[in-house]
Parts: sequence; structure tokens; C-alpha cells
Amino acid sequence: MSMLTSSIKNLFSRPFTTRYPKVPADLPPGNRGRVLYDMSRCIFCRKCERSCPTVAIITDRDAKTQTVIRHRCIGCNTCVEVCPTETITMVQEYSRPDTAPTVNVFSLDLPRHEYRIEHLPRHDGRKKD
Amino acid sequence: MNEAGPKIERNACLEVRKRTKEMVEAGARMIAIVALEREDGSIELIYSFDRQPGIVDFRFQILPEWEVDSVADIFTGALTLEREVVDLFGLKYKGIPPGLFLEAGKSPVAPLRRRPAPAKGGDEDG
Amino acid sequence: MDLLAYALQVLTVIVAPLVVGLAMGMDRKITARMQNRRGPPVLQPFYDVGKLLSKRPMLLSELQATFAGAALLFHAAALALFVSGSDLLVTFFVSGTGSVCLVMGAFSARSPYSFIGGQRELLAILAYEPVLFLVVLSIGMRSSFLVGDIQGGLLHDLPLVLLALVPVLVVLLEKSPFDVPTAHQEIISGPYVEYSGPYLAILEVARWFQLAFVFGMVTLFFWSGDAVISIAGKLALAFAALFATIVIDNASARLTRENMVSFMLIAGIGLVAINLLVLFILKGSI
Amino acid sequence: MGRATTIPFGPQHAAFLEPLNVTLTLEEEKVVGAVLNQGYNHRGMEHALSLDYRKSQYISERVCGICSFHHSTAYCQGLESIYGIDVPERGRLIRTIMMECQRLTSHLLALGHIAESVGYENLFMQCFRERELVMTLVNRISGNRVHYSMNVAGGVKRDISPEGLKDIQATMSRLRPRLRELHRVFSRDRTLSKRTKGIGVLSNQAAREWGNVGPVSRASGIPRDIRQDGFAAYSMVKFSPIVREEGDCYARMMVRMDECLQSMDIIEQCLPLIKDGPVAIQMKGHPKGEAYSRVEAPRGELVYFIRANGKTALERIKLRTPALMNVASLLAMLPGCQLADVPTITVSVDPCICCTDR
Repeated sequence: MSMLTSSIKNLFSRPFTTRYPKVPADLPPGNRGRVLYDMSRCIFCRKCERSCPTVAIITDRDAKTQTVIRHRCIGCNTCVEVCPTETITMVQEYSRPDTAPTVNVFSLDLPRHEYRIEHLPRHDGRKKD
Repeated sequence: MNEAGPKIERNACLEVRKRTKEMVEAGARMIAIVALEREDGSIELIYSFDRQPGIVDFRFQILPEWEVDSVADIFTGALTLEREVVDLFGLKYKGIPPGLFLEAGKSPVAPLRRRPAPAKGGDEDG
Repeated sequence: MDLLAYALQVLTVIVAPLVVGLAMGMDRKITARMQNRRGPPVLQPFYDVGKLLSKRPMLLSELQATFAGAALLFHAAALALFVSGSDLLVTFFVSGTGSVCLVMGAFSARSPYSFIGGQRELLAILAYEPVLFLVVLSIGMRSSFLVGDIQGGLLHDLPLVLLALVPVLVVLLEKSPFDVPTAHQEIISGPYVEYSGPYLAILEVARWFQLAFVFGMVTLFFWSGDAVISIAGKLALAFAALFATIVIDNASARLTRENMVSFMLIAGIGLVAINLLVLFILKGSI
Repeated sequence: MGRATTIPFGPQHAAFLEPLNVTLTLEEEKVVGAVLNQGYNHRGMEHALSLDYRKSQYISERVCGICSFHHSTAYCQGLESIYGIDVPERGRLIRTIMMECQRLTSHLLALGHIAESVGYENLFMQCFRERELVMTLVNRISGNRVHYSMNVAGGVKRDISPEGLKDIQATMSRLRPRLRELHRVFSRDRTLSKRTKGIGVLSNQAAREWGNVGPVSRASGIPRDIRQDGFAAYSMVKFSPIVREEGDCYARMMVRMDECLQSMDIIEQCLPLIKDGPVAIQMKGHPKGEAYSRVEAPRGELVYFIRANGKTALERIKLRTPALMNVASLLAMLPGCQLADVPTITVSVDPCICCTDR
């Protein structure tokens, strides 16, 4: 019965929880949400692709695109650190939840930090040998 | 330990019980059994003990078909560690059944052993 | 009996479980606030039942559906008898039969969790029914067995009997420390585990009827000549009982079966006995 | 009666956060036999970790969500000792602070989980509310709530700013009275102690035989804490392992509760020690050699064995997680108890199935 006092106290104090999907989450500055590319700076050196621990980045030199497989990205910040031209930035907000695996395609014809969302069939986005 | 590792020895399988008993009587605690496959296909087993202030280990090398003596009756906790080796490396321990992590008959056999490489560079996709 | 009174009774039988459903929603909200959370909307129990009703019916055995329906019927009949002002003893036994139907439904599914849940539910019935029975007896002896004839003075004369109803409510509302039969961390909601979809909804509604009956017993303790004061007092008393169980729930861990049976029998029967004894000494008669 | 029934406890069970199956043989409600089945979460982590040593510190965090920093620290320490380098002092202190923060979150989770397993929902919520303070703190410091991605071989890659240090201090002073209150509830609450005292006793002898580690062994009177070996910056702070003798669920619970308070002490001792300087040093070349690396994770001693042969892929990396030893010892505790106590006992060893199965 030791919780008696704190229960009554809680009853008359404001709830600790928030109405999350309606109210945005309280993300601190420096939160690693997701990566965005500024394609005008990209030199297609493939450093990010090679450094990615989860093989979430596909660089296409011919089509001039960078593809991020969203559900594979773990937000470890490695690509941001290795990028020689500061093409990649990490933003606070998380990517939106989705019902199917999505890839975000960054290409030169899109404005800065904008991307095209494409859906992948399941089990795709993995290198075939 | 030198780079080449210990010699492949049949007797080592039997000696492990003696060494474990010594260790346990000296108040040591077994912390891990590390199995690793060497280039020549033999298996190196490392039994490591926490005997303060440091780690003491006992290593030997066997062929994968040999049966190893179980030390689970000397140190009960070794049972889990041995079953793990059985599961992941397909070794045979005396009286220890497989099936700690993997389901017998349904899961891949010995997932941590090198497969008979179909082509080179096939390690990437696991 | 004139038609208006009759219509009023039918309306009460329909509305009472809905009020209980609303009370369940308030219970969840208050519990959440006590735990410093926001909690679901007050209408959540109705959303839940609606959702359950819209699901595909699935059963392990046909008997389960029969017993779920029987539980609903018995509990509804008990409430109807109670509202129509008939004998409290008969009402009590009809309601008890409804509880047993739940156990039978649990036993009719071939599942170990359901079986253990059924056994525990039987044990719970063994623990709370005697107390409830004694409460009924003391109300009947003090005032009248016919619900329609019961008038004021119960709260004044039998306060400890009312107190004995609180642990009964704790068991029926499935709250710790005595949520033993439906302990979801142990046996995953016990007797309910093999029910799903509309049948679970039926059992939930049956529970509302049962609770409406027990809360009805609580409301008997307050009576006033003025209808408005009477109803307000009855609701306040029922809410106080609910609030007491919520406070107990939030300040205790679940106890074991043995604790439940011994506490219920010793404390419940003890409280009723002390009350009656004191009453006997003070007034010379019960 | 007297006929034994077999019930599957898990892999999907309300008391477990993760898939673990205990097949119980019951007589009435008394447990007469138990068989553990695990492996529902086996992901082949040892193989995945050995693919590329430069990326493995991120993957090793993913072995387990609630002791992620300990995993990556163990991995990085292993590589560092293969390279034979010493991490700068600031880097070690930051690691220590992060590890203790994570111990706080992990222990509060375990405590809340024990409270939940005996149906004490309110206490569970309170534990998680206080845990949230630490979670948001580490989110501000590291950029993420669970997987900090701060460790690299050679140190840490994200420094703590002076404001961050003040933030830590402020959070600790906010947290302390709240944890004292929790400590009071956990130690004094009568219904809770009724459900945990004398339940699931693991004797000192049994704990030694099963090779238990961490809070489980310390609750059975084995005064062993790997932090005393002084990895990271633990040689610079003063603390002594918390040991209890009873070996029951209550003792395991209270050891965790006391360790929470101790963690705060350690963090507060670390803060003034932090001096300006580098947080990491760069390493050259591929690793070659082998090393054992041990850290005291929230659940106990975590052992990494790394053997590298000068290539990108490691030859062998072996993880001996604490939960593997502790979960196995359930077999010694379960027989003879009541069905109602099974969730409490299993949860009191803090079974992290992600760690166990890897």
C-alpha cells in the first residue's frame, strides 16, 4: 500500500504522457532522425555507400541518383561523417511510418533535400550475388 | 599462444574434463566456450575461465567429427555453452543433444561453419 | 402495476449495464490518471465491444457459445429480477448461476490456460459468493428480502456490511490484489482466453449486467423519500465503491489464490459478523 | 487430481517482452518440471558481426536494445586491445557515463517489468516514467534514445558539450528523489514483498554452479562485479558491488534498485573528472591478433572474444551474453514453485532474449 499517496498525488497532477500522434514528439536538437541529400553537391564518390553498415544506400553514377532504403537505415550518422562535400545532412524528424518498404530516391532534377518515394517489393534492395 | 595454435590432438578432448575440474576446484568460473573454424577445417575450442584477476583459457584443436567430452556434470552452466557449440558448429558432445537455438531437422546445420564455398566472394550475403 | 412503472423498469434493465460500461470507461480514465497517464476516452469500453462484435466469430467448441449466451441470460435475468423489485435471494442465486456458466464455458474449451482459469474462477466464486450471500442475508434480515420494500437506514445500521462489498467488487472488477482468475501475466485472462470476437463481447456485456446487479446492491444502502436525492445518493455511493476499488488496485500487487480465499472469507465474513453483533448489542435485535 | 498437465509458457505470453518458451509440467498449480526452449530470436549475430570490423560497432549495438552501449563498448574495447592502444581519458569517462545511463534505463525497465509481472501496474508506470527522464537525457546527449551510435574503436565519436554535462547533473538531481521514492516503494510495499520474498530462491552454491553473472549472482551472495576490474573509467571512481544474501526475487529486485542509486553516484563522480582533451584516437591498418573484452552490462558480465587476421572480415567474434547464463539457471529455480510465481521468477533474472539468442 506504499503507492497510496503517490496515486492520489498523480490523480490531481498533470499527466506525464502526451497525445503523441496529434502533438509532435519532443525531439531534441541533434536528434538523429533521417538523412537527406543535397544532390547539387554530390560528387558520386560512393563513400557513403561503402561506409554504410546496413547497406542502406545505393549510389547510381549513371542515373545520378542516391537511393536510401528507409527501413534499413539505422541513423548511425556514418555517411554524414565520411561525406567529403557535406552533401548529406541528418535532420531531427524521423521518416514517416509506412506499410511497405520504401526507398527515397534523391536525384539531380529534384530541389535540395527533396526526394521521390518509391515502393520496393519485399526482400528487394538487397544485393544479388 | 603462438600463431599456429595448438596441435590437433585426440587426447585433448579427454583432457578437458581434468582441466575443468582443476579450474572449478580452484574457484574459477567458466565464462565461455569459444569454437572457431580454422583454415584447414579443424575446429579450435577455447574454454575460458574467470580466475581472478584475469581470464585463464584452455585451448585445443580437434577434427569436427570427433566427439568431445561434456563438462556439464562438473560445471552445470557449461551445458548451455556446449549446446550452443553443438548448434552453431555441429560438433558432437557426449550426451548433449542439439537444439538450443536451432530446431533439429528444420534449421540450417551448423550456421557458423564455413560452407563449401560455391564461388568466391559468396560470404557477403550469409 | 401500471404501464409507466413497467416501462421504467425495462428501461432501467437496458440502461444500467450501459451505465456500468460508462463506469468502466471512467475507471480506466481514473486509473490512468492515478498512474500519471492520459488514458483512453471514457467511451472506450463501448468502442471495444463494438470492435469485438464486428470480428469474425471463432470457437474451439460449440459449448463455449452456449455458455457465453447462458451467462449473459442469467446475469440479465438477475438484473431484471432485481429491478422489478423481487426477492433478493432469488436474484442472488440467478446471478451466481451466471458466474458458474462462465466457468463451464472455460472448462468446455480444451486449453490448459482456460482450464486453470476456470479452476481459479471457481475458487474466486467460492471466495466472494459467501460474502455476497451474507450481505444479502443481512440486508434481508434488517429490512426486507424484497428489493421493492427496502427502505432507508441500511447505511446507518450496516456500514461494515457495505465495506465488506468492496473486496467483492475488487474480485468482480478484476483488479489487483484479487484479480487471480484473470491474471493476464500468469494465465492470460484465464477463463476468457479461448474466447474471441463476438463471444468475448457477449461475456463482456454479461459482466456489465453482473456488475450492475452488484452495484445495485451497493445502491440499496442509500434511500431517501425524495426521488432526486435518492438517485443522486445511490449513484454517489456506487461511485465511491468504484473509487475505493481503483485506489486499492493502484496500491497493491496481485496476491495468490490462497491469500484471496482466506482474506475474502475472514475479512468479508468477519466484517458482516461484527456489524451484526454490534447491531444486536445496541438494538437488541438484528 | 495429481495428474500432470503440460502448459506452454510462451513464446507469446503477456509476461514476456520477448519470445521465450518455458514448457511447464504442472501438478494442480505446482510446477514439477520445466524445459526451456529458446532461439525464437536467433539472428546469427556472430556471423553478421564478423563481416566487416569497421562497421560492426553499429551492428553490435543491435544485438540488444537495452544494453546496446555495453555491447558496442565491449566490441570497441576488444579492437582497442588488439591494436594495443589506450582510449583518451575523456573518451573513457564519456563511455562510463553513457554506460551508467544505460544501466539506469535497463534496471528501471527490469524493475518495472517485475512490478508488472505481479500485477502492480501503477508501480510499473512509475518506473517507466522515471526511466523516461534518462531516456530523454541520453537522447539529448547522443542523438538517439536507444542506439546511441557513439562508440568507435578508439573512443567515442560524439563529444558531450559543457551544457550537456550540466544537463546530466541537473537530470541526476531531479532523478535522485524520484528513485529514492521508488526505492521506498520497492523495499517497503507489503503486497509486493509478499509476492517476491522467498520466491525462486537461487542458493549461493547453485549460482556458482550455473555460472550466474550480474545482479542475479550478486543477489545470491557472489560479490563479483566486472566494473571492479576497472575497464573504461571505472578505475577512477569509487564504488563497491551491491551484494545480498537471500537469493530470492526480492533480493534480485533490490540489488537492481540499489544499483540504480549507485549508477547515479558513479555518474556524479565522473562529471567533475571530465577534462578537456581528445575523445578518440584514430587507428591505422587492419587488426591482427586476438582479445577478450569484458564489460559489466546491466545483466552482468558480457564477454566478447575477437580474433582478427589482418583482413576486413574478422576471423571469429564470439559473444557470451550475460542473459545466456542467467536464463539457463531458471531451470534451477522453477521446479517446486507455484504457477503464479513463474512470471515473477522468469522476469526477475531479467531475461533479455535478444542477448540470449543473438
